[in-house]
Amino acid sequence: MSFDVTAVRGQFPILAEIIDGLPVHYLDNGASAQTPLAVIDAVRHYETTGRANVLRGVHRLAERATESYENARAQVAAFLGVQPMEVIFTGGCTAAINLVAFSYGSLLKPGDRVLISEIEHHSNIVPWQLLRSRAGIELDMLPVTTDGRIDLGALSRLLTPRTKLVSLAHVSNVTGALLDVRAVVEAAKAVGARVMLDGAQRAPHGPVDLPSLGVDFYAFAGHKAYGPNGIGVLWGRPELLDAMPPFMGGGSMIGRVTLAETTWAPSPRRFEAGTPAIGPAIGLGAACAWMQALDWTGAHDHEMALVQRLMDGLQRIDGTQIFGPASLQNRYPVVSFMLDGVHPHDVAQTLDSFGVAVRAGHHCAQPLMDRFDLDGTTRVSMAPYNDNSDIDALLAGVAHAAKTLR
Amino acid sequence: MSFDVTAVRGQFPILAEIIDGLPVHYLDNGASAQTPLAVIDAVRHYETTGRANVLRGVHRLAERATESYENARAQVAAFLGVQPMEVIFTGGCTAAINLVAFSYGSLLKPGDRVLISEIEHHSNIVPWQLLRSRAGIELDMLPVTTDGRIDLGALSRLLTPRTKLVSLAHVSNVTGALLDVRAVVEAAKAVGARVMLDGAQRAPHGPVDLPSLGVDFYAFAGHKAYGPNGIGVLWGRPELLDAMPPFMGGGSMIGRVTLAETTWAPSPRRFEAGTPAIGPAIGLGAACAWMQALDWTGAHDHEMALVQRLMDGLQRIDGTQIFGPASLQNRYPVVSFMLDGVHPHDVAQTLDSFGVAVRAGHHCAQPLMDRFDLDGTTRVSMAPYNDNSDIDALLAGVAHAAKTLR
Amino acid sequence: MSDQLYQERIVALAKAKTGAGKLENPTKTARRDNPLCGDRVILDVKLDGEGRIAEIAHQVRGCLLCQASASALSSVAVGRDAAGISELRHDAERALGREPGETHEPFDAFAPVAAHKSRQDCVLLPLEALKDALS
Amino acid sequence: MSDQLYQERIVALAKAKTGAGKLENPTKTARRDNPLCGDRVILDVKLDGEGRIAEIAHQVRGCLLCQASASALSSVAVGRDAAGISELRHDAERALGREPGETHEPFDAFAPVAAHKSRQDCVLLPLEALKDALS
Ligand SMILES: Cc1ncc(COP(=O)(O)O)c(C=O)c1O
Ligand SMILES: Cc1ncc(COP(=O)(O)O)c(C=O)c1O
Repeated sequence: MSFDVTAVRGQFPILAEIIDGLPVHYLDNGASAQTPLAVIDAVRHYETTGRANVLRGVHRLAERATESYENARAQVAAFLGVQPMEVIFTGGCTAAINLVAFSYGSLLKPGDRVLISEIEHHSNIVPWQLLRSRAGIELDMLPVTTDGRIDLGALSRLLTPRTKLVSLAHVSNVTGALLDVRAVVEAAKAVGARVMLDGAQRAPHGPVDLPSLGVDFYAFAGHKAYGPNGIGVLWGRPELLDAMPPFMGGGSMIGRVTLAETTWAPSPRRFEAGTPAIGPAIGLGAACAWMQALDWTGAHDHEMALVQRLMDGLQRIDGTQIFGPASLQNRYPVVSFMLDGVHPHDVAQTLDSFGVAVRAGHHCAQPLMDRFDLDGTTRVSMAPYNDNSDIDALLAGVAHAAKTLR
Repeated sequence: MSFDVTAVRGQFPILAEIIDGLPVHYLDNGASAQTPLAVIDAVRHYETTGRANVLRGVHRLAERATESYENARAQVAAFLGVQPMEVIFTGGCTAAINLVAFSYGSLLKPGDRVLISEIEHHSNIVPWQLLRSRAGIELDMLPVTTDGRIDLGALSRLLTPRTKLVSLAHVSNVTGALLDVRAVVEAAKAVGARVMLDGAQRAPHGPVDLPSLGVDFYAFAGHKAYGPNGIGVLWGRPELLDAMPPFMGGGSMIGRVTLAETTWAPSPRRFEAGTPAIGPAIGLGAACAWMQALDWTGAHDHEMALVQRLMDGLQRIDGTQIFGPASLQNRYPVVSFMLDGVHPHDVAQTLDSFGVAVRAGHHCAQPLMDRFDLDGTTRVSMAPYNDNSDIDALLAGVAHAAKTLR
Repeated sequence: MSDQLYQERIVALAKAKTGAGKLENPTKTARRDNPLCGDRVILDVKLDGEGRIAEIAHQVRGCLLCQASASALSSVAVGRDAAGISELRHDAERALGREPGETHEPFDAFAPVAAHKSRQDCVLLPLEALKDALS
Repeated sequence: MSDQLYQERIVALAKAKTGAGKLENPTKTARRDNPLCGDRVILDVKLDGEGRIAEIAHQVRGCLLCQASASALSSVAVGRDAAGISELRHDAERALGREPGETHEPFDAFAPVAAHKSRQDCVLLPLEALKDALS
């Protein structure tokens, strides 16, 4: 039967809140998703029955904590279709990309090139700019098509034998466009470049089959994937990780420390300096397990039906324009739009007074906004727990803004 | 009246657990402290009534989240006696020290020197070794006295005009020794060196009056200070932070991003790239508020009475030896000991069978163990919620190990 | 719907676009960006011999609150020097509930923004830019 | 108290210190560290012409489990080649519950460690060191 959105909603306590007299129409999932009871309870269970530091203790709380932490790694690995020991827990998606920029980046030579795109989130731009000033690498940018997709036609021109890494958004946080990973990997491999995907906006929409994608690194954020804040994931090919120097130094990432020199533990421990984010990792493990138990065929159809309802509704409001793919093919439920004569912040603010949460502005993608000379967009980003009432409340709010603010 | 330990214990649900038929005598607080309901509830409140991304949203959940996050910063600042905008949230204490090693470290020149000590935790050694290989700085080490204190007599010899930073443990995680901060700051200032304290083991024992200490940077970990995992704090003098380049790149830490170049936001945002650990920060804010409400005169006396009871009890067991200060002056409730003929891991394992959680081994201080040619120690680290029954269970366990394992 | 913010006076100020545009040969020009939301204000002023504003024009790339504030500012800036503009700033801060005291035309129109912390910088941005231009 | 781990046989093995010490002119020597706990084993072996162990000695800086394992290993290593030592490794893994199957003297003594995951590496460390020495 069809996807049971009511049952899903029931697992997210915040969706039943009334805030200042208004219901919660949460359509800002691209910024941060809400979190189900399963995740909240998993963290609480750790905090109240098995909290301790991991790896080094012999007492039973430490054994419990270590087991829960490593179990979380296995849950994330299952979600990505990879081996647990290939999964590195980081402080977030941004931290995961920075890890690669610092560690893999330190292996690059002046004149080596990294290829990103104009659609990237600042978190997949600034780390490479910082690497450029540290290491003298060059940064290339794939352009973006007018319907908000990375223009892969430019790949052959911008990929060179000096290109060591291609780092692109798996799904755009502005337009929802899905990358043609196969085309990127094929072209990159032809020049010997590695491929990293920024999966921040893809992971919240169901399991990712990394082996079939053929990429080398994958990063995503816990809080956008129904997990806690303060946790993210970097997956890397083991042979690459093993050849990479550490990023941060501290406890747990060492082999032996002497005053003169220090040897490194194997990955993933090499890259998890200090006490890891044990509780948040356990929460993210639970979130991955929660996602894996969901019917994603149904959820995806449901999400796409919401996108269609949104697009149809916006079209009926004079002066709206969607920035992003018009079709439902190869896209995820992130929709950016502009309302003629009304600034996106004023759209979002009006929507708030209808109980609708969206995001307005540059979405941490200023180069993209500059490229299309946009003041910003209003972004609607959906999750499986959204329903028609959320979209209808949004459309009513946009209509109201159109009527009153211009 | 005297400190009410029962009332304090009642706030920590895990202390009432029975695990495999045994009570929880938790004396591994130096590795990770337990967390009170006030913290658990603060995080849950955020997750279920006000979860959203911070700083950039205009909707009411985002406003709530931003307010809670900035309120947490203010709670931490009050705990340290500083201004909120001087407090940077990091992924942990290790991440905070690495931030300084990368950012402040990038301002150092080959031949500049950093002074640490032999008693440091790996998290305050390895980041400087990594900086040494990146930047060609030199690393100097203050020796340690036989009673487990940093030997400040060596300061005059080891501080040079090339010394740019002195980074030392405020309280040792192995011996509990409290640093004479005044002496360090005075000597460091005389040569123009900055002073950072690793406060990981000091922060769990009550508010810190940073202005009176006169240091330049201060770092501590949330999970050791009754807060969640995945959060730590770096405090820095604003004029130093403002002159420091960013560490990681990503969302929120930028002024303006263009493809060609990027400008930086002022501190603390400059150093908080990406979505911060909002929930964990809120938890740490609650932990700081919880600590600030505690009677620390009473709590400290209580902790020191436990140390005395422990020391007296150990002395009655043949072949025990304490590594660390013998007196209760200028020390905190971390006690390391050895039991002749029994390896620390076997002591700790035996204690576990008495329901007592301690830590055994090198405590991430291998250079210190090497220096004193120790196999490791058994470490008892206390918190205000520990009581006589915890110490007595431990002493019974040590006596049992002494009788059966040698 | 609980639309407290976009009250008629604010919308009217924004639509009035008082002072929108550029000056030829301005004495001073200043630009201010709000990196969080991307709002941008460019302010041109012509000053008389005593540092008082003789002419003012603004280009706002930003939200309605920012436009309304730039309009409000332009409607009362002429004849004021830096101290006079600082008085307006206090008026705005009072309207936003960030300072105690009574507030006056035209900035009293922004009182509804007092309840919306995240939007207050939008109102203040033109004032910041003008302060830069005068300093 | 629920002391399941340090059963008499394990303690006896450790106290026996079978093979403790060094060899003069060993054919091979290997050292293994466990960075997590700091345990360290140095193993000396003399081999005969066919790669079989003729003499063995160990220096253990580590816990009772590691000492007991080194003792147990030394008590049965002589006469075995790499394949024979690998058999002992499987015996140890079986005792620890990490492989199915029956386990034999002397490694069956380690069965109580099956319930203590964090200590199993202590038992395996001498076997790892010996494997290194033979390879
Ligand atoms: C003195 C000291 N410094 C630094 C750390 C590192 O803290 P964390 O592992 O939480 O980053 C610890 C704790 O392990 C410590 O005891
Ligand atoms: C595409 C993309 N990449 C990276 C990030 C950064 O994630 P985080 O801020 O959680 O580190 C985000 C979210 O802000 C994003 O949407």
